[in-house]
Amino acid sequence: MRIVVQEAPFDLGAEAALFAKGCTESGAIVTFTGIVRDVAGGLETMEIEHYPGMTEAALAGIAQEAMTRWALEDALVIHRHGALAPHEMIMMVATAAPHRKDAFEAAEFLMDYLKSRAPFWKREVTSQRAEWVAAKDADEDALKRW
Amino acid sequence: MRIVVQEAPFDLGAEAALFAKGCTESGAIVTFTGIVRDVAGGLETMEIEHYPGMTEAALAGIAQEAMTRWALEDALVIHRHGALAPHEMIMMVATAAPHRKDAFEAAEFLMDYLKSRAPFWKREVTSQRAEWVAAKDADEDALKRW
Amino acid sequence: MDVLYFAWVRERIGLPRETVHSEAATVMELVKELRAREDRYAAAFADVSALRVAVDQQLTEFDASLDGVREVAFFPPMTGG
Amino acid sequence: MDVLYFAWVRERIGLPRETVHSEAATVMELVKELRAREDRYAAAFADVSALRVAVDQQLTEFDASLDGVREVAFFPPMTGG
Repeated sequence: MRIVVQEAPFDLGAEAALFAKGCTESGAIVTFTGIVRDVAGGLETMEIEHYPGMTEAALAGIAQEAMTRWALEDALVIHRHGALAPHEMIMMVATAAPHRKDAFEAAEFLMDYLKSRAPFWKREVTSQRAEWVAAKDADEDALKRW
Repeated sequence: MRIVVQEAPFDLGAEAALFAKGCTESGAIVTFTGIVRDVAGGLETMEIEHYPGMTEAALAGIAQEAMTRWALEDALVIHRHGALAPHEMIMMVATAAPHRKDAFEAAEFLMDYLKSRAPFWKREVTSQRAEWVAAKDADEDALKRW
Repeated sequence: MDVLYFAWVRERIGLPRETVHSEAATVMELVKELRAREDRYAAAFADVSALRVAVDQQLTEFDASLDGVREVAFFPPMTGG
Repeated sequence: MDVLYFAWVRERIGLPRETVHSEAATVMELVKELRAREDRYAAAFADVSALRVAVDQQLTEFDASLDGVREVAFFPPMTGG
């Protein structure tokens, strides 16, 4: 289980390959990658604030919970903070399991929890204004299925 | 949309990175990778037979259906055939969408259909015997949710 | 028309592909003709519920018409992924 | 104890962290003490249903005890991923 919180970009290809290489018992590997979208147009940077110390602990707790609930061989969480440009990768998770159902469900669980239970806050900065991204009811609701 | 059917190994890292690079409108990228497992012990090779011509058409049809049902920016399917050793990667799918729910669901849909509707047949070869892998009822049942 | 066999159907019949001259109107009629040929065909086609069929590279049912068809393939349930 | 603020809570109060001497027994009592300090605190803590709280880096509720606690953090609902 590897948890990485960093400002620097990460390399999806290298991380996915490294994760897969470490998994010798699995038949299924799922990765999810989150990318900065310029939804409204004019986005200059997506600033991501976090709570150093708690962030790592919260991510490790969520990943440990996933390892316990599903038959996973391994799990990976990488999440960036700081100022990101549109199209930059924000974060990724990866799960490895004997069967595809476990790998998919655990990856979705990680994403749902990470969205609403890990201490990150996004702020969208355009040339006109800077605005904190509001939490979505749908994201909170997504937790109910687990 | 890219469909690849090949005997040669593929590079998960390179494919994931290339796929992500081509997606400029997406906030979510999901990949699934299937790996040869030695479940019973003693597996020497996993032979994968396919139906040249129909295979490519079936995979393209399944990927097109995913593009139609979900708001995907792109989809990728790579599937190998021939003789594979344990721990080799058999196949991968990737999906890119504005939102994570679409990317996850479409990737699971691709996998469920690809398991039971693309003309591939697996044979497990040990030093003792060679046996065709039986289709699982669970895989056929998995199609019902879509 | 060309008739193709895959996986254990191919092994049981002993060849991957053959040209068949048939007046069969449906897949099931073709199956009955093939069964009548030799024991190995009878064995391969003994239980069609264990088989799948593609007509001109499209999955279909055993009651499908063979009108104008160039290629029929028989095989067990698929196990990709 | 250390009190931390993140995102718009930090902006509204105007600082990321401060040391607070308080006898408050629960998070909610601490919130009431902070609200009474200045308008910017009153504004930040006007509606606690819009806030989340972590005590010693664990998410918790506003009725949580502050007994032996070293660090309390206030922030809006999280928006990671």
